[in-house]
Amino acid sequence: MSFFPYVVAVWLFVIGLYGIVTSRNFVHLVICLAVLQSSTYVLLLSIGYRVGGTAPVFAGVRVGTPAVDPVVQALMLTDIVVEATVVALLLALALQLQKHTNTLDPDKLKALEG
Amino acid sequence: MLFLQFTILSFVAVTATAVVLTRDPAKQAVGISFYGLVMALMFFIFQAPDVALSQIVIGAVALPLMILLALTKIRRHEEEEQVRRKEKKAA
Amino acid sequence: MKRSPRIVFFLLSVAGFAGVYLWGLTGLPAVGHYRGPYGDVLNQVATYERHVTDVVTAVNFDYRGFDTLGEEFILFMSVVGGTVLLRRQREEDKSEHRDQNLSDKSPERQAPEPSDATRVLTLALVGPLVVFGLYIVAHGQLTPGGGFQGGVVLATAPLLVYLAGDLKKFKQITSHTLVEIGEALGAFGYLAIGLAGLILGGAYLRNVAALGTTGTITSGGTIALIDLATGLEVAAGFVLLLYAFLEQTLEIRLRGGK
Amino acid sequence: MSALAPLPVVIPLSAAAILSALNKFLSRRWADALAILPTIATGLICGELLLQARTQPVIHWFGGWTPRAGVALGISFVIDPMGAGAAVFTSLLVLAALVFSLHYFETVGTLFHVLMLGFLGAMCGFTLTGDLFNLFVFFELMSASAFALCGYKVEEPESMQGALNFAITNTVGAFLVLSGIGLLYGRTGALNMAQIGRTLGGNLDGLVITAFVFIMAGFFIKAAVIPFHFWLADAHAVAPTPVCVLFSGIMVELGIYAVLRVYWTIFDGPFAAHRWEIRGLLLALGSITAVVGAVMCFGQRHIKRLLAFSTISHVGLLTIGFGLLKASALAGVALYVVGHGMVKAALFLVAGLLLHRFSSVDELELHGRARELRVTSVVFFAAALGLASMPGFATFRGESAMIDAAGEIGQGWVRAIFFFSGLLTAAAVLRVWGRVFRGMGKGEGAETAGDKKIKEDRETSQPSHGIPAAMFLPAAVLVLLAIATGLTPGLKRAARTAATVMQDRAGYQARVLEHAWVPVTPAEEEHTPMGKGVVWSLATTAAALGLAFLSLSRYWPAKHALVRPVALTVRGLRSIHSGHIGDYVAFLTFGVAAFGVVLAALVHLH
Repeated sequence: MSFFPYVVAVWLFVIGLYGIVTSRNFVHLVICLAVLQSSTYVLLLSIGYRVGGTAPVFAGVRVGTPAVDPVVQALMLTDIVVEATVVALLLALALQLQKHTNTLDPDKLKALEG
Repeated sequence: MLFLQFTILSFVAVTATAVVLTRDPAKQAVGISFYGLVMALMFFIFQAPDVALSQIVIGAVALPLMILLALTKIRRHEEEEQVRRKEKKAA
Repeated sequence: MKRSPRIVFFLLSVAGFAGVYLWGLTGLPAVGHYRGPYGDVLNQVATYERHVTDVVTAVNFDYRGFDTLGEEFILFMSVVGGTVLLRRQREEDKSEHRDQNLSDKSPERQAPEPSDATRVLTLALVGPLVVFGLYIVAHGQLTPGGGFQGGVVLATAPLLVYLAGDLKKFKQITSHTLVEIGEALGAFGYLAIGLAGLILGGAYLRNVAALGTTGTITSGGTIALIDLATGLEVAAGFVLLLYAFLEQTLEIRLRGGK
Repeated sequence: MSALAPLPVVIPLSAAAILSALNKFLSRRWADALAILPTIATGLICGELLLQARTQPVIHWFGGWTPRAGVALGISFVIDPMGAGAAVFTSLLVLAALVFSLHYFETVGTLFHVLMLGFLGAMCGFTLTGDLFNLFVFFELMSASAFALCGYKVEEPESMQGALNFAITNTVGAFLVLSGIGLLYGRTGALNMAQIGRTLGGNLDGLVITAFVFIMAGFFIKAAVIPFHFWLADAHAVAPTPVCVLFSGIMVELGIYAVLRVYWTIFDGPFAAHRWEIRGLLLALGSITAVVGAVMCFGQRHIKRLLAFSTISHVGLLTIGFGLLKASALAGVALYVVGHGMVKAALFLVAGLLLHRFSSVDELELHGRARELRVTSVVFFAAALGLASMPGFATFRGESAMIDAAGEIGQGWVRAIFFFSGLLTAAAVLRVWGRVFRGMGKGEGAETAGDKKIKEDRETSQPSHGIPAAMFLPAAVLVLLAIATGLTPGLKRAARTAATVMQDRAGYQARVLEHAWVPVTPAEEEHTPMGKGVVWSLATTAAALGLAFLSLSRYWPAKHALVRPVALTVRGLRSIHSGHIGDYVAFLTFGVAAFGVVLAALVHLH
């Protein structure tokens, strides 16, 4: 268990990259990017975790009770917003691309070669 | 608890792989919504309720919604394109 | 590159990448043994210093509040960017004119009419959803949640109206200009609260409001205020973002080629 | 604690929020004013901060959370001369871009201005922050604005593809950076750069190497160092001209800035015993980037794309400057960034002018058409000489500082790289000048350059016959400024002082964590003989002129047997730049893996 979450983080990064490289559709690619991003969630989450620690919310829990790290959680909140916004922008771009070229397949786009 | 954590992490890895390997974006949108829920559950189990809440509203609702809306538009545009092509052929 | 050489090249590279990453991770303490000190210090002091019970909210809106300010503006810029990227183009505007002659009931313009039961049920859900969203926003400093999470919940309420098939109502409650102003107000509010700290307290985002009693809804000083500003910004921002996509599917219809 | 410190971020972002609220009610002129005035204010405040930072870096703790017992509770801005200087320069370029776009995009209301202001605020925050995660946040804010700005021309499919490639590669880069930050946080429990540096001390192990590789690679993607550079040419070819000015003039260079900042605050300690390996790697990366960028640059006919590849080449030179790991070289990097940013911005602005006037940025199509633009021609020619680092330009000062520093540590060979890069990039630009402004060589149908042609629509609403002053002035002023900064006495010394402050890790930590007063020691006056550098530089310029004219003359050996290997190599290089996002990400993965494996091997062997 002590190393397993890290392995999952690496796996999510790798599988996300694989999806991006092999993608035949920009919408699919954007979703793979979201999966890749979840790698950073798992990494941050496991870094700040503490066995037996409570959530860093001290409503009804005395201050001083062992708790998990609140900082990584704040970082993850930022990270989630980043995810949503990046996906929104990329989808908007993909949508316009399809409008003009009638395709979303990177293999079929030749405009920017060389 | 340990077992629970192990299970949810394995589940995250498997779901992610399935989402990536699904090549049809429409099915993927459903997949990513489910993946969002699994991630939220993971956050909850790892004592991060704040993050879990964000993940539910973003990962399981807002994101799939945007993807579905984009896909609807794309599909409609494709259909129109086909109609146009047929019309051209007919003419 | 052709498809298969690309995949082979990638697989070789990614093996190296994974190796490097795993090697790096072996240097971390085992999972479950967070060593601090940053988080531990904050867990100790935040409740006393800021009269809040949810330390994550304190980190978000105070100790690392400047990060969150940046984060708000990432959302803000994406909304602006999304609006720009999905804006109507010239030829679409023309087709829009032509479309106005068609009735709103033309089959291609609307999703199938929802049944009365669906309509009543979805509309009935709007009220609880709004209350729930506001609750999450208002209790950010006490329990999990806050302006961000509550804001997104609030943003989904108008969507329910849309799902209920009430397009007119949907448009009424999402008056574009008003929502835009609301979003800007939320973003600017955050900046202004920070400025108040700079002018009155000498440091940007320093708390200058009364801290209140820990555990009550008015506690936390500026944290509660920033929380509200964030809620406004996020709710309006997501409405605009979803609206930009919705508009694409609803109204813009390319009728070129004729 | 200076109350001015947060303002370079707060002013532009406030202006952005206000502009977006008033979007529907403001006339275009008011919107212009509401964008330009805050930009000027931001620049002035950054200038004042620069003056303050000359004696002691300015530190501002947000929320008033000063560190306790060496543990930083909040986020700090740590404004040293280098950071403040970068922020001043950013404001200047944004101002130039905004003035240029007074005649741009008549139809789209004020949202363009909002995005530009967001971009400005993000870049200022990026240069001033002392917190690693905050750096990431501003990195993302910069990206969010930049993606939308890049895809601004939604009518063009190329534009969408270029923006997608840009956005996807840079987002992957951001996650690499974030993973690196995660690793460092797991080890040190800190996000403040000073505190991370202190906690790490001199310990070097797998975690530090991986974190280093991830963070470097992430920022190298932004800086477009090979093999992470693919997005840059695509994005530049399609982005609106004022946006290109910012991309090439400062955003890419900020990638290098981030790498420098992180290296000197965090990684210099652990790698202190391995400087030799770091140096070797960076010099190799920089040289490859400089050479390949230059070769690709010479082979383009789309003017914006040509300038984009020239930027890649010059980023390679900056990477070399960083890799020398010396204060005098770092000072050279700073001067070079300023000089290059100005002349490159001027070149892009002239390209935008051509697009405005003739609806094309294709070198062959424009053949001889700009003959009557005499003054513009002079500006373009002067900027091209600046690109060749002719004495008198700031680029020359930067280049000679870097080359001198290399000579001192026995790496004099880098002069050859500088020569090659300057030769090819300047020759390419001079070739464009000769063809477009003087009507030399052949026009459409000739096979001199590549056969690539990207359609580009006008960016302005109506064709015009004169050239508006607002479009011409920024370019002219920037070229003059590049010469002025090249001639101002004492600037080199100031840059060396700034470089020393940036490299002083112990001083940085004491100032940030202990609130200690560590005064800045100004660098000594330096009297290096200029003779050799001047000769070399003049030779580069002359050779570039010669090559340009040769390529325009009928003696250009386009089909000679001897040049066939060269042509083959170039064709090979061009085929790698496929515009395919899958290729780009595959190369990116390869780059990270290779960087990591090679560095690990080198460190272990030593």
